[in-house]
Amino acid sequence: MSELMEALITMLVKVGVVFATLLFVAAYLVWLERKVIADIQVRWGPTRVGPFGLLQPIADGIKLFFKEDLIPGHVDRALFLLAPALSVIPAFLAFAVVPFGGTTTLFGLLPKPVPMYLADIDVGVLYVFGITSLGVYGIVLAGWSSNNKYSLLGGLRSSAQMISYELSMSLSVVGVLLLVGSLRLTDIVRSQEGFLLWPLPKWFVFIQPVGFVIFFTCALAETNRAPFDLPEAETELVAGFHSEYSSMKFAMFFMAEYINMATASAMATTLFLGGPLGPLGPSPVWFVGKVLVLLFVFIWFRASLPRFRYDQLMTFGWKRLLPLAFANLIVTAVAAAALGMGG
Amino acid sequence: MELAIFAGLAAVAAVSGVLVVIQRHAVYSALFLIITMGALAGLYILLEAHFVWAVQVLVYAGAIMVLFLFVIMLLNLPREDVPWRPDDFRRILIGGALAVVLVGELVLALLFQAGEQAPALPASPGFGTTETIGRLLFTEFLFPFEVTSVILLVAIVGAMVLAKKQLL
Amino acid sequence: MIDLWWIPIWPLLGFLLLGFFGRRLRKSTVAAAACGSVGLAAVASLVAVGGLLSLPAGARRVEGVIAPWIQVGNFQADWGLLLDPLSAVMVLVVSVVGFLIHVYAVGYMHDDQDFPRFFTYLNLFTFSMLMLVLANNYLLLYVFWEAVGLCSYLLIGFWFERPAAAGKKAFIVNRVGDFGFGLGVMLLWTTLGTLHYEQVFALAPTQLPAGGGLVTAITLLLFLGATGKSAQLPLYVWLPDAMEGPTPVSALIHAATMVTAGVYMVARSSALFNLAPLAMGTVAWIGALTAVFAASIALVQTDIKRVVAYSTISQLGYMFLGCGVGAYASAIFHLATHAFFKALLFLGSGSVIHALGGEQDIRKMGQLKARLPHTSRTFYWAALANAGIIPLAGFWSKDEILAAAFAGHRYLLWALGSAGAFMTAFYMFRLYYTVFEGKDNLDPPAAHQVHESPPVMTYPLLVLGAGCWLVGALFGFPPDHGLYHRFVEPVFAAAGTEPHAISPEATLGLAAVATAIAALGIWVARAWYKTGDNPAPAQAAERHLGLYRLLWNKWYVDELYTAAFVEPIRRGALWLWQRFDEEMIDGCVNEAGEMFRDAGQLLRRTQSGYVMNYVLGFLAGVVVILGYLAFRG
Amino acid sequence: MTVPLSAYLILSAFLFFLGVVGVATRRNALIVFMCIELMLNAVNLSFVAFARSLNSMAGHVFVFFVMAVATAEVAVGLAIIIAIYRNRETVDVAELNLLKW
Repeated sequence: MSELMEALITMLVKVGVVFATLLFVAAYLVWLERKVIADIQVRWGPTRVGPFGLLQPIADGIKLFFKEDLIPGHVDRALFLLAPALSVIPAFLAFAVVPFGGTTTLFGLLPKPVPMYLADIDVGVLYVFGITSLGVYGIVLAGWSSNNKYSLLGGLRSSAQMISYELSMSLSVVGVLLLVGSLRLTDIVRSQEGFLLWPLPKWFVFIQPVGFVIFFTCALAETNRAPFDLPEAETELVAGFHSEYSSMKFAMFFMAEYINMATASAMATTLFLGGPLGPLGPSPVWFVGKVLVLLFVFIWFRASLPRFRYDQLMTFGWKRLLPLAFANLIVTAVAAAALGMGG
Repeated sequence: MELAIFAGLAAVAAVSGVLVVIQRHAVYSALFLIITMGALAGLYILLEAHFVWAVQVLVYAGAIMVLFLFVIMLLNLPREDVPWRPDDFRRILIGGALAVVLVGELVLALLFQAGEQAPALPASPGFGTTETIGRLLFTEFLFPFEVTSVILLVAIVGAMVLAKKQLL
Repeated sequence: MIDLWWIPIWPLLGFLLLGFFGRRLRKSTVAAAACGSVGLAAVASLVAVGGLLSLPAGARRVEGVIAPWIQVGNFQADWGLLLDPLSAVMVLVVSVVGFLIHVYAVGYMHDDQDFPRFFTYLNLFTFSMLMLVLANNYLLLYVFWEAVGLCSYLLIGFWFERPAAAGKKAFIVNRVGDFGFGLGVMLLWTTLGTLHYEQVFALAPTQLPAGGGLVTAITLLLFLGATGKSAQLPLYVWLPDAMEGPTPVSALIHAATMVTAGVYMVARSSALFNLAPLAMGTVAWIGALTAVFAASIALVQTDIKRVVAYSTISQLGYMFLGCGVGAYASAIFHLATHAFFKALLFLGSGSVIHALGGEQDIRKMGQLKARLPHTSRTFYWAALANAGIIPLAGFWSKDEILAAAFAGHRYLLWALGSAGAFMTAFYMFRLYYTVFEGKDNLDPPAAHQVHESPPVMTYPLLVLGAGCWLVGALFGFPPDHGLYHRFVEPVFAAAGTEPHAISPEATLGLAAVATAIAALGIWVARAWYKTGDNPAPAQAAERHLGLYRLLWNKWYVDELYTAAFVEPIRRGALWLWQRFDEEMIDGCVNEAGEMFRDAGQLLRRTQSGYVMNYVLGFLAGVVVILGYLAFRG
Repeated sequence: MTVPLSAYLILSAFLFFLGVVGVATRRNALIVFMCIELMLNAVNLSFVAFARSLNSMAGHVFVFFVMAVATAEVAVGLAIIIAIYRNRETVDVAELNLLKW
């Protein structure tokens, strides 16, 4: 087997695994969310299909797949069809550079260790930000092409919200990048090895707590999750940008949203929580565990917090979060320069 | 292989560039512009300009074009069905002619110069990386870099002033 | 060493104080500051002159430089002061008479709303005049020459709510003279390279050939300045009109001090004039003619102040006559005595005007002697002094001038002077008898408000009156050897002036003739005007109607000037305005404007307001530039 | 690099040409604006291509500057377009002729 073929096959397998996993995660995240919220609200949630309703996502999928695909007559057909795809594709793409583990021989089945990431590019962080920022097109175009004022408002809100919070998000990460001195995600993970103060691991969440809080808050906004879910606010915009969608297109928007949640959690894990690093046991387990904790927090937030008003959202983003991110960055830069910690 | 990728991306860029200009609705123009930019981003990877690629995606596709779409939607313009004005044809004719002459000049100049073009050197280590660009920005190009920050500040202030309702 | 700057500093301080804070001070404070500053200057002058007297007769000269001023190349002019017997006399006259007039003005101007402004100007004038006479070089003299001119202008036009043509007239006429003076100073400088008195007078005899064209030109130009400032033919016309100003101003500036600056300047430049016989002759003739000419006009005028003003011009003529015949000391002596009696005449007139509520026409006066006892008495003394009756002040000085003319064998000049003396006696007593005796012609409303002036006005009158009695005899007797002459003569002797030999018998004889002439004039005036109903004056006027009209209209000089200078200049200016300025200059400008407007009319078609068109233009430019860059070679 | 520099440059010139045509002919201010962006992108492409060809990073730095300026331009330009639209209810540049003589 030639080396090229080997690499190609390895790559294809990895892509397949990641893709399948993300689909699975997206499906079961819905289940998880329904269960968790039900628990928080002291009710049962899905119970009928399978034990603990575990087969509920599969039933939902089959239902959505076979539903009639309605396309309203007044929409802009081309964009209406394109929008869901534009929404879901960047969600998958963003995951390409996330290192979800160290290296593996898959229990000795492989002849040599394989690194557990799809690609390792030198501008990894920028890549993730770039790709995730493309996700907004799906929402915006869906909102516009539906030719429906609620949808349009949803699209508008979404784009404004994205632009507003992306700034703070990028700035919150710059602190970490200053300390690492590289945009490569594997470098970032590697620099979190060891201990800050035993038994406290040298994760950036402990060095950059403010950065982490800002990042996570912005991640909520970027993924349109409560309390920042204004683009799809059911109560005021009748589900916003996707109110005209049904069947698989509707499913694709949901898939995009949940995969984005997973991506955001994975990025937060990588940047602040040491990624796949852990004391013992296989690294992907640690990684998935941390991501699941963050996903739980996402759901927890949705269950607990009321939605922002739109002006509150903007005020919060520009007048609170952004200055805070700047302050964090300046303090970090000064401290790093003073302590010689810069990368 | 590389040539094939280039040909594909160039074709995408050129075709969608044409479509940017001839679309009747601004939303489609914006979309095709995004596609053009995406194709250019691909070409940047071919040219080993990774940082530029990332910034292209992040700034142009991620921010500037979102802003364009935002404005298009905010204004919610109807399709461009305004009637032709008598001078439209003349203008298009003159403009097109001038543009043809311009590009002709560019290509001619290019052909004159192309013969003298030395074969490309192999990329030196560190070419196109964030680190190299950062070092250049903070050493050789420090002053323009600072000036850029002033420009951005001015733009922020200008945009905020313009966006005030009382204006005009 | 005497510090001379103590003299002018007080009026300067007074000027600054009143100028900046005058409006906020109480009237009494203003009066005290104004009079006090001049009084202190008078005291300082007396001290300085006392110091000068303590020096030996040949070395009475104090010079001091306050500060350097201009230093260009080898030219130097300083803020330098000089006190010698000549300037000592002037300083005393200016400060003492000035002080008395200041005091008088406090009463006279009491009800004026611009009281502080008046004294501001007056103090500025006193300062400038003191600097003028104390200056030790021609440039400083020139500066303050102009400064007193400015004060004169300001004070003539003091009541600017009224039409103030007189101030402008004075200013413009003085410009003619000052232009000459300025040219003279410049010529002096280009010739000798210095303007410092001491150096000029030392260099002049060696550098300038006696009787040469250069020195004649310099002295004639200087004298032109003097005729302007001292109101001589042909530039006297401003002085009678200057009587529009307040009476204390007339007394101080237009009788006692400023108008004598020309005489002082000629006397100061005696070393130059002695080198230029032609200029001397001109000075003498101008002086004599002015003396007679002005006196003849004074014979028939009916405005009390104008009579006195023409008298002033006439008396200034005598002073120039004195200078012209080489009797500088006598001229300056006459200047000093004249300051007393002419100031007194003006102040007396002012007192009368004040008493009559502003009335100046002598045909509406009469029988005021009893109601204005102090005024009439002092006015009578001054009239006697002016007429030249022994032993009053005017007799001594005027007689000396006439005697000098006679002794210099200038009999025609002497005859003119004597004729003038007769006229002087006549018009002075015509004035006196008409105003204070004669018939009561007062307007009824003014009649019972007539009152003697307050003491603040009458005391200066009395002091000046005493001066009329004393100054002449005390300093002028015996002629040629009195205190005054022994004090002042060395200055002029040092400048090369030759004394005129005249026998004591001749002196006595001339004095007798002069007194007789004056007495004759007084007698005629008494005969015609004492009772106020003598028809003789009217008959005389009828009989010589042409002459009378000529005098009444002041020889038609104003009309002549109007026709000869004012109108041509006016018409020329009108022509320049309407033809040259409006048609040519404005025409060119308008035409240029039209041109650009037309060009703009064409060009504005390119400004379509459509951005697209601009973009096309921009694009065309890019194509051209790029084409050039791509294919230039 | 197997793709010749001139290929990049011709693509760049073509995109620039498209931008010019768009700016000169379109009446929708937003599209005009986008065509300006297209021109900027064309220039960026030639910068990067030259940078690779000459093995000099200065081209990348210039692209960075161009992008910064483009961002500033878009912010201000779009704000102006919004202000104009509020006032005139149009973004048709052919109707914006307030500066007409």
